[in-house]
Amino acid sequence: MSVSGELIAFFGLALVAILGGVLLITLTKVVHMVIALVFTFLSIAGIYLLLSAEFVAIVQILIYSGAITIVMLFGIMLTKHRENDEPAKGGWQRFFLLLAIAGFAVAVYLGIYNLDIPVQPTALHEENTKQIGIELFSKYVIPFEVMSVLLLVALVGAIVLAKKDDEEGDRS
Amino acid sequence: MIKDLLHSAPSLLNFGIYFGLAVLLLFVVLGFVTYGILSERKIMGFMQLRIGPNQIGGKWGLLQTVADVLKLLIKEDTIPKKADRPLYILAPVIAFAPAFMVLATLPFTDAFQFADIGVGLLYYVAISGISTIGIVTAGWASNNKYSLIGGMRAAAQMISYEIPLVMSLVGIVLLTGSLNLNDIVAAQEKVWFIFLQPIAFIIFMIASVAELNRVPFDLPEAESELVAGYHVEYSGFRWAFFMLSEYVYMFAMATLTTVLFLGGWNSIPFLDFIPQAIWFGLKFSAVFYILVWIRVTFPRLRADQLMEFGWKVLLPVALANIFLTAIIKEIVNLF
Amino acid sequence: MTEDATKNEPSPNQPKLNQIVSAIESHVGQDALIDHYINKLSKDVPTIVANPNTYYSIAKLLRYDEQLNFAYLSELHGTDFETHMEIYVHLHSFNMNQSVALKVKLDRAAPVIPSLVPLWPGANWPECEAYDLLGIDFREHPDLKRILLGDDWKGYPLRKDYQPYDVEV
Amino acid sequence: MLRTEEMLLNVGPQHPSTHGVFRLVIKIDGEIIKEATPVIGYLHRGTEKLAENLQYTQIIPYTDRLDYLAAMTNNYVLCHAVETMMAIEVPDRAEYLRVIAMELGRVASHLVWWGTYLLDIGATSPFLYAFREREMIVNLLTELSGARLTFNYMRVGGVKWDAPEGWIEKVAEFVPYMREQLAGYHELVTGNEIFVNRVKGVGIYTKEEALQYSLSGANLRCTGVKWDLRKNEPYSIYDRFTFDVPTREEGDAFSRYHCRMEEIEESLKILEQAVVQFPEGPILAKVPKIIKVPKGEAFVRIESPRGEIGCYIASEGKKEPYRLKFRRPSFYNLQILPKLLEGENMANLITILGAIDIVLGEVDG
Repeated sequence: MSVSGELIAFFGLALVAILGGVLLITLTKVVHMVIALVFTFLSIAGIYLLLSAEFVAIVQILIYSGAITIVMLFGIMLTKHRENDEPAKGGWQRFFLLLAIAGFAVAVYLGIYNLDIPVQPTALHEENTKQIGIELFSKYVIPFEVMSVLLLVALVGAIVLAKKDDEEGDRS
Repeated sequence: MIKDLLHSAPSLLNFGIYFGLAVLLLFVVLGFVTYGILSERKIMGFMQLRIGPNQIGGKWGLLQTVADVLKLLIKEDTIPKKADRPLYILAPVIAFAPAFMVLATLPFTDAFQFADIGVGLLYYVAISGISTIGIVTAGWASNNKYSLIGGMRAAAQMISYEIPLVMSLVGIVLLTGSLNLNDIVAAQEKVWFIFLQPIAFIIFMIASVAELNRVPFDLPEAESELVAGYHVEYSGFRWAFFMLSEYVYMFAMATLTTVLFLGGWNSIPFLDFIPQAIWFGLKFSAVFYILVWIRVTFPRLRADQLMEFGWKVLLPVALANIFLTAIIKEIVNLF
Repeated sequence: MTEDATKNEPSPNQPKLNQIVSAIESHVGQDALIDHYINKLSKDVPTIVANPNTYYSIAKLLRYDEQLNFAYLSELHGTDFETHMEIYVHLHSFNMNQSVALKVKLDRAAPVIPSLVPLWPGANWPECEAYDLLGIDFREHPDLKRILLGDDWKGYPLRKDYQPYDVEV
Repeated sequence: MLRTEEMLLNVGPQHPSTHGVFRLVIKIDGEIIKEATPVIGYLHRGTEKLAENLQYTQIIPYTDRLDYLAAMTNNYVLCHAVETMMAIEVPDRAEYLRVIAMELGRVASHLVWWGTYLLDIGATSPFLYAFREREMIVNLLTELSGARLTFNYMRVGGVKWDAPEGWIEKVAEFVPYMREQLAGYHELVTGNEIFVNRVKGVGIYTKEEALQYSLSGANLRCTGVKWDLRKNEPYSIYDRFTFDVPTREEGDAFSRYHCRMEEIEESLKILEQAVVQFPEGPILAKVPKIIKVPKGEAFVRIESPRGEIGCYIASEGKKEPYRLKFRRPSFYNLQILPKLLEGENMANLITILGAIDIVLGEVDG
């Protein structure tokens, strides 16, 4: 494997992604965690870009780094929340945790190692968006529509939740 | 040229060329910001019966902004004691970096463009969203109630207005069949989209002013309510970063408007002996002038009215525009 | 002050004063008023001086009586006359198109008087001001505070015997 | 479950939109105001205490500093109180000069209000337009009195100086010019949809509430109470002019805006008539060198741009007043603010506060 700009970029992005993930777990302040998460999202988007999945990359940034994070920040900043009062875990618990993580790592490693996706030549570089569109509206129409129903349910659910809170507020 | 560079093996030379080009763009943009601010102040002065800057750099005040920037750089950098220090430092960077990133895909002429990616249009919207995270972070990290409210407003506003902004452009995408900015410009060789998509243009102008956080949508930094909003606590070069990113976005948004609706570098028929760059500059200046004009004329909206306007007026109209465009396109296709 | 009212020819406002006084005497009591006269110096404004005990009931009558209906409190302030404290209330009735000055004399050592805020919410800050500058205690005032000088100020500056705390100035 | 946090926010004493050193402690839930507590007194200079050791003429400069945007009416109310008690007949020419000065001051004051109010709402340009016209008025008053804001122009029994040569003509020229500009203001702002949306239906109170809270001026007239002391308790020579008292019924910020804008027009009408009627004659009545007010007390009130300004004098017959008290309209008008702000949106805070039109020098006395 020769050293190319792509490789350097990949390692850079991967490093940021992992670092973001690690920071997400280790940081104590919730807002800091969200910012770490943003970096993970962004570098994942960068990796998509390297894979010529322009559209997915952009949507990743638009939806995850943009909208979702901001909604998370919004929620965190406006609501009351208790910081860092997790009880310390016992030694046994920690041991099992490590064991589980190791097991998971082995399983994933084996899974990926043995994975054999039949490679088919695609023209991903050209008109990436158009291809996604065609796939979506020919092969995957039903899942696509079902997904929209799901989102609608979520939307209605959110309204119901917010409304309920309002009424409670009135009573109290 | 740039495309070839991208696919070649990395070498010091390539890196040097890249770096050189980036620096060149940086200076172009900084030059714009310097004189963009000056011209904004001059136009505002003209409209408000004032003279505007006229002391430093001759009677046109040509060095005023340079002096301002120098002053900002040597000003004391204050960090409030109770601020969230790492985020306070990081926030201007998060707000500022995307402002330059969006410039990468914008085509200024058919030769002067850095990256010609397929989803250029979405790229702009997506990347500019990251700046909002910077603004929200700044508002939170300052540990000041005014800046927190400013940050909140910025977030709410950005989410609400990004949607009509993108929706207004779907009409153009339908007509062009591409999200690529070069293709969009090419499609306007005969008729500019401002004539084919007038409704979309109006929605886009309104939503873009809102995305730029300028009057009448400058709620995140409404000085009469929130003193200065999210950057109350910032000073010196950190504050300059926010200001700079604001003007770089203005530069980018004026460019985008030109590219999307005014035919980019395309000339008016029979006048194509004038270089493309000049055509682009003229259209760009017109958009910039309108942005300043809006700022001078209008009072500010209220936060809830802003939200209502975005969701209840702009979004439905934008959706109707998409519908209308699709129908017309199909009818035209029939014949 | 009373001499001015009785001198010279009767004022055009005399009937209105009589009307107010008779209303008070019939509703509040014969001895509700200490004094009443036309103040010639002040554009012939009918002036009534209430007894501290009847002050609030007179004010209430002036406010709610259908004929009188002094709906508008134009001014309320206190004065330290060294022998006594005085509260001056200038009321206006749009019904009668007439103003009236309601005064009450207080004991200077312990100036206490019912608050007028229940009748005219507009009396809120003026009463605070009188409390702040003169130390008059308004009973049942919803939020009596030192409105201008701040809570840590010592003494009441508009009292005639006030010694400035900061001697230098 | 989805409970938001309540915040305590200090608006002021240093805040761009409190129009001076005024502090408002508000409790907000999101952007909704739960409770507002005004804190005043930052500009208290003890005018009334100082006056107890000053002669009447010496007090006049202090009145300039109360409502520094319309100092002429403050000058006048003190002189008027003294003149009422001493029963001084003021010469006609002096009264005309006073009325012209006061009405110019009223226009200037309303112009400042208009400009700063629009500035509060976020429009920057109207401020500069308003100040262009105000500057002309200030120049006129400077020619008359020698000072830009703190005029110290009126004296017991008349005025300090006669109008300079050609001054009356300049005032006459100013009136049509101002009318023209006023039409421009309406074109720029009054019909603007954003502006109308910001102020219409905001900060509403009823006629009864306005009276209960002792509001005056445009704040009272916007609820439909046709009450202007220039008409209802005529003082000076106001009974010689025909003018109207603009009122509105709605009682919101927009109606207050309309009342003030129309008041400018009415003031222009008065100015127009005053310059035509302007008589020859002395400018100062015969008054003793050292003014001694007879023993007794008096309370007079006149119409200032901000409402009813009153002056109470208790005299022992000496050179100095025994007790001097000003009824400062802004102080009374501001009382309704906590009530108006409750449950309002944060952004309306500025709209409501601005519409009351306070001057902190006057609130704090």
